[in-house]
Amino acid sequence: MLDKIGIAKRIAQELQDGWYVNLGIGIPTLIANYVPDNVNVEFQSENGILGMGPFPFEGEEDADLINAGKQTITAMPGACIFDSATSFAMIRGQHIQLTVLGAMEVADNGDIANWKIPGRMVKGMGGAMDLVASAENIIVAMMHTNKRGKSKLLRQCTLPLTGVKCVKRIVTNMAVLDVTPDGFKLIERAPGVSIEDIQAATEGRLIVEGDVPEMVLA
Amino acid sequence: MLDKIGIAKRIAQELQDGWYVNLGIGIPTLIANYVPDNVNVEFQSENGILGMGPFPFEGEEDADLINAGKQTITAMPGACIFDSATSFAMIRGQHIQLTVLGAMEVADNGDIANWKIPGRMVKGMGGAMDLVASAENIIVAMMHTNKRGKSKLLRQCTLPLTGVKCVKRIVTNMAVLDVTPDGFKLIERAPGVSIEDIQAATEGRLIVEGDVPEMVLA
Amino acid sequence: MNKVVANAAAAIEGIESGMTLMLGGFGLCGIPENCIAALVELGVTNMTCISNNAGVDDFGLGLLLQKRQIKKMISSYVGENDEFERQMLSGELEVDLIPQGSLAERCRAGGAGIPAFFTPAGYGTEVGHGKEVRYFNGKPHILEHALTADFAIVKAWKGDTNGNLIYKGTARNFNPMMAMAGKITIAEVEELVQPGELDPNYIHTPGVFIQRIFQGEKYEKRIEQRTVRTK
Amino acid sequence: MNKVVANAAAAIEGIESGMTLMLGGFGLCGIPENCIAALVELGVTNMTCISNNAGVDDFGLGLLLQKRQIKKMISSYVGENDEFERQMLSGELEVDLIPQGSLAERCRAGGAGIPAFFTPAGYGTEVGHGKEVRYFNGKPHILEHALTADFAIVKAWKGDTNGNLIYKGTARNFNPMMAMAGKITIAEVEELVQPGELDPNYIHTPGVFIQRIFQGEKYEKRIEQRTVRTK
Repeated sequence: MLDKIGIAKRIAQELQDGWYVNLGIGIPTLIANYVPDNVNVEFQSENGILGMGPFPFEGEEDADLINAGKQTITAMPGACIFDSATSFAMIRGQHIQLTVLGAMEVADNGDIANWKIPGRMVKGMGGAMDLVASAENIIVAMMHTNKRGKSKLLRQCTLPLTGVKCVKRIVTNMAVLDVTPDGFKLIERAPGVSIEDIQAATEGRLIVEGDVPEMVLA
Repeated sequence: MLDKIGIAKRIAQELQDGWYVNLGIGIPTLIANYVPDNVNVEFQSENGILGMGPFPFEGEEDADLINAGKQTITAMPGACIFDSATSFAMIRGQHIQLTVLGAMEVADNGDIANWKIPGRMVKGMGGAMDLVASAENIIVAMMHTNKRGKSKLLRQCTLPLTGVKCVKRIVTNMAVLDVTPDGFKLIERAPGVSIEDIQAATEGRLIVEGDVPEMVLA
Repeated sequence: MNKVVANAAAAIEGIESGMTLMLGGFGLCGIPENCIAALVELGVTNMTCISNNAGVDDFGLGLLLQKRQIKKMISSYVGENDEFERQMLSGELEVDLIPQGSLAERCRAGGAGIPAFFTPAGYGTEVGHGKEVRYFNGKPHILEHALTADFAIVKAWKGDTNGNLIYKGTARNFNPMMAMAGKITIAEVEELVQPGELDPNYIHTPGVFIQRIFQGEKYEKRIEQRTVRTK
Repeated sequence: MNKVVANAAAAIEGIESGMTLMLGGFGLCGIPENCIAALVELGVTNMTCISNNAGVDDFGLGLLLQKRQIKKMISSYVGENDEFERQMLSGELEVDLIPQGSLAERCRAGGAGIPAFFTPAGYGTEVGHGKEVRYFNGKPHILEHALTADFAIVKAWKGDTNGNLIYKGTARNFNPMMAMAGKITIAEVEELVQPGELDPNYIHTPGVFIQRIFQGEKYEKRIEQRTVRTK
């Protein structure tokens, strides 16, 4: 079973040299810490910066330099700043190669829900609807089950959708799964997690073919 | 009868303090030389500058600083440069208070034609179609008749249109006329030009009411 | 023509209860602090506020929410504000949640004279309900309309008396689009300079979009999530 | 990832006859001189060129017209080029004339993932023929579609190896929008610098839009209408 850092480390393996990447709030943000050595990627934050660097040293925080999670950040050499319309021009125009975001639910057709629990919680979709509607490559980073132990990988989403048929890959604390026309296809198991464990924790259609390897994390 | 400079001088009287103004190629460009002393206006050139200044001194021309007529220009203090999309955002979004442009024909309903003579001449509309479709205040600067003595103020345009029902006022070498629901209304006569002269040179419906004053040029 | 006004109180003259305002900023970054304080002071009510976020409980637009001055919020994300969530869930506050990119583009469209455009964002979700759907290259899009406001209020780093603005860092965010979309646009700046002091090549918002400008004071620039690393 | 290529010949690798190109510039101001020369050299034909103007007889895109390399031009104004007018009137050259603002917006839309938008420009004229008309606020608008290109070629003043670009003066014009709208976008710059040398706050074109970049040489920067005043 992976912790949040493990999920981030596993997703970091997906990064390809030269990619521009948008990381959502939460687990996705952690991915920036585990980029493989031989891979250069640039991180876009949808509030208006490309080339986000690490957090500032204490005392060097700049209120005018934050990421989409409202955290103080730094800019790498070669960074650039832009307005929100230009930022979403990049996203909508498919100039960003990878989007990683969290979810409350994912359906086995690629639907995703992550912005609203009717009557209980409404934070808003922020940039998520734009991101999932346009990104060619969307990875969801989340726990396999919710706090009450219920599967977050469903046959159909029960919450209001963020986007339809858009998720390509899901990395959870238990597994790596791809969305296929026939449901979630199990790609890798987390260390120590059995196929049966994953089957038990997955409500949506699960495809298990042949030997499913265990993840290898650096 | 006015010459081109006279037309420019007369139109300069229309300028109001604080206006942003787009001047077309030809006679309109001359207007910038005759702005009244107590009036501050900023000139926009649709290729991407606000706050255009006079032509540069010889030897100080900058190939990277031109107006929409491809002429070398200077920038006033407080000028700003922008891209073509932003430039037409200003125009389309009605942030420019006055557009002055030339025409081959104007109809008495405000239609204008100035970009094409089928089979003979096609220069293109440039920014004119955007300007006339959006500007709230459009003045046409032109000669009253063409080189063959034919009226350019018509009942209906014969050439392909640039815009429909958009021209508000016309200043020619002979007169100032407003476009009204009933046709061209004669507002002022050029010095030495009679109402009969104007009637003879105007093919469209012409409304003459009461005494029509002669223009007063500084 | 003089665009310069003395202060926030003078800048917001003419703002009345029931009007629609746009306010720049992302989170608490790049918000017009001086004008928000002046709006609280003015006490206008029943406002419709278009702003990406709603501030936090005790800063930014949260100050107007506390005083019940806002009737409706048009935003993309409001997760940092408990009072907001309370008013929304209780039905006291109308809320129109819009995808962030659509919000930015709709403001730009409003300023640019584009009445409507197609975007894929929100198709198949609540956001797309009742909106025209059209396929382009086999992909569904929805028609979104321009947004404008009676007043837009933006915050810049530097501005000149012509209204030309330069923003600093990610405090730029929604400010440039909202500056375009106000019938009257007010800019508050940290430093107001004379024409010629800003390089024309590096202006972020051309002065043509700005009707009133003033140098603000006592910027708190509160940080929402102070995150640091150790040396 | 390395975006830097040695020169124009290397930059235009993969451009083939029959492709659609976007080329930045307004008149002869801000045109990619090096790449145009390389395209003449390469000898590709049947090109569709999207460019606001078509150069003059012996410079800019006029060079490609002379060699009959262009099948179709998509432009807003072509008044400075006799050879262009001759080829167009004789039917040798297809021409699609587009209002300048619509051209700029359609390129931006292509880069921004907006497949179509409404604009008032061209309603009631040839430009509006066959296009969907819709009224907004009582005013007729036509639906215009996004433009994209196999390759976009832009010219900037300074650029860094990440592809971030800064333009100088009115040489900016169409370059930023076209940079967004190329499947592959090539930037030629007068000065190529290392990341960190350009201030992130004053970048006109973010590097994400640029796939190839090189430092051009021997810029002629011809002036079309040299106008001066006397001291």
